[in-house]
Amino acid sequence: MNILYFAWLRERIGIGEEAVSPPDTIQTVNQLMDWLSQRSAGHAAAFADRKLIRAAIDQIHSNHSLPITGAKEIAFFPPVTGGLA
Amino acid sequence: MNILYFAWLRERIGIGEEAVSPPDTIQTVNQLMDWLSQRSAGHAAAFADRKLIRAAIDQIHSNHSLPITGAKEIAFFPPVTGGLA
Amino acid sequence: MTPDIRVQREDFDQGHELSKFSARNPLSGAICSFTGQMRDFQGHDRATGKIITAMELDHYPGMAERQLQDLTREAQQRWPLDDICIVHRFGVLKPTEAIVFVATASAHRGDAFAACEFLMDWLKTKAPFWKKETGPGGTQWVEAKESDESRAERWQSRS
Amino acid sequence: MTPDIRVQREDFDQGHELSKFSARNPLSGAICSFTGQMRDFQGHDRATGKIITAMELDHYPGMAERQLQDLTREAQQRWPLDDICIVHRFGVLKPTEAIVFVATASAHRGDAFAACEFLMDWLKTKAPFWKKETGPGGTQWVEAKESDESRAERWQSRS
Repeated sequence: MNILYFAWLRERIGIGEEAVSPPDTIQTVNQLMDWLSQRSAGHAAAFADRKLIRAAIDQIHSNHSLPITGAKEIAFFPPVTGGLA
Repeated sequence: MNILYFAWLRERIGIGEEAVSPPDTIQTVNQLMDWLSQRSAGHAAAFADRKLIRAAIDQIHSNHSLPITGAKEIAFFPPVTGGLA
Repeated sequence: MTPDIRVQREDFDQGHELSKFSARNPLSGAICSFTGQMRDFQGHDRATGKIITAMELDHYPGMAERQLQDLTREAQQRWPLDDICIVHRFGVLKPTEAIVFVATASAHRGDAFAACEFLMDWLKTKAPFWKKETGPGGTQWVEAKESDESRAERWQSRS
Repeated sequence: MTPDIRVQREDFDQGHELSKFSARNPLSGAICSFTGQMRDFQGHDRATGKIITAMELDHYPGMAERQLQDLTREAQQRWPLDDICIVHRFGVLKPTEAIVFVATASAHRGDAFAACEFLMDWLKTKAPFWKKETGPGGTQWVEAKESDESRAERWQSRS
């Protein structure tokens, strides 16, 4: 499973992408964030405040409670701020 | 006093502009239309249905009941249809 | 900035107008534009089904410019705008040519959108232009649409 | 027509895009466009008062294009549109450069305006782009605005 980080999440974690193989007990986006938080102090800091984090499963905006079963790419990022004005 | 006609009013009357000197008893736009209607069959036809006619006194949209005292230029035309789409 | 208002017989390029407009407003984050263009009817009008081969716009010189000026002042009182551009054609219009172009510049997109739509809606009911269509049955003056009156009126109750 | 969607690092000319867009839609009477452009801050941001010297946009390649595609499909379901164009930049943005351009073509101006504003509102809350501003105090990620969420949400209840 490929994990992507954008904006300040990438900066706090120090990488933009990593391949991981979480155990079968990790079934939702929330559980995945718990599990990823243990990988480093940067991960823990990045995932500290879940309200600030949005997730996409295979490039589709997803709630934190959704299952990640079968997902190939999961991305974490802050609320988007594109456009202008 | 200069009178201007646009769109189908000009076509029915046959001219786009004429200088007239209505008597002092002609005090409103409505009275002016009554008075102008007597000038020719074309005028009468053009002013037959007042609901279809809009007026401007010195280039400002005006009600038919407004006074024309002191006006230099009075224009008659159908509801506007500029722009597109 | 003083609005850029032009009433002209000559065709113009809406893209060129938009480039000029944005260049003269480097401090505005939001630019909205609307163009009413002469459809390439290819025989008949999509909206009405009528066959149209030519179109001509009559206008009231002097009052047209003045009304557009008044409308821009009204828009500037309602929304915080940096600039406005209006170009309106008259005379003979060929298929695909632009008829009217309205652009607004503001710090915020909501204001740019609202003002641009307001200007188009009011222009349609206040600016002294009259359209004449030519088809196989001859030439006819286009009648004003009730829907245009009601689109303009909804701005009366708002803001 | 299939929407013209581009996510690109290169600067572009909004006027040139508008000319191309209108040329490819000769049957549409109404063309609406919106451009979000990088303000020439000249020291400070008008809206926030902050001093900004540079701006950069991070984005999620692949998902950005996909989200914009989804938004155009949604717009086409809501309004009778002939065509849509969206160009969104990423990377380093210089003052006065265009950041995002959205254009809509329709038979009627109300639909062109509504769809264009809808696309901008939704794009701001759905398309995966993130802004980073550099000022004298260093570099900072821009926080999402509540007002953008509520602007997008008003489309949920409507139409």
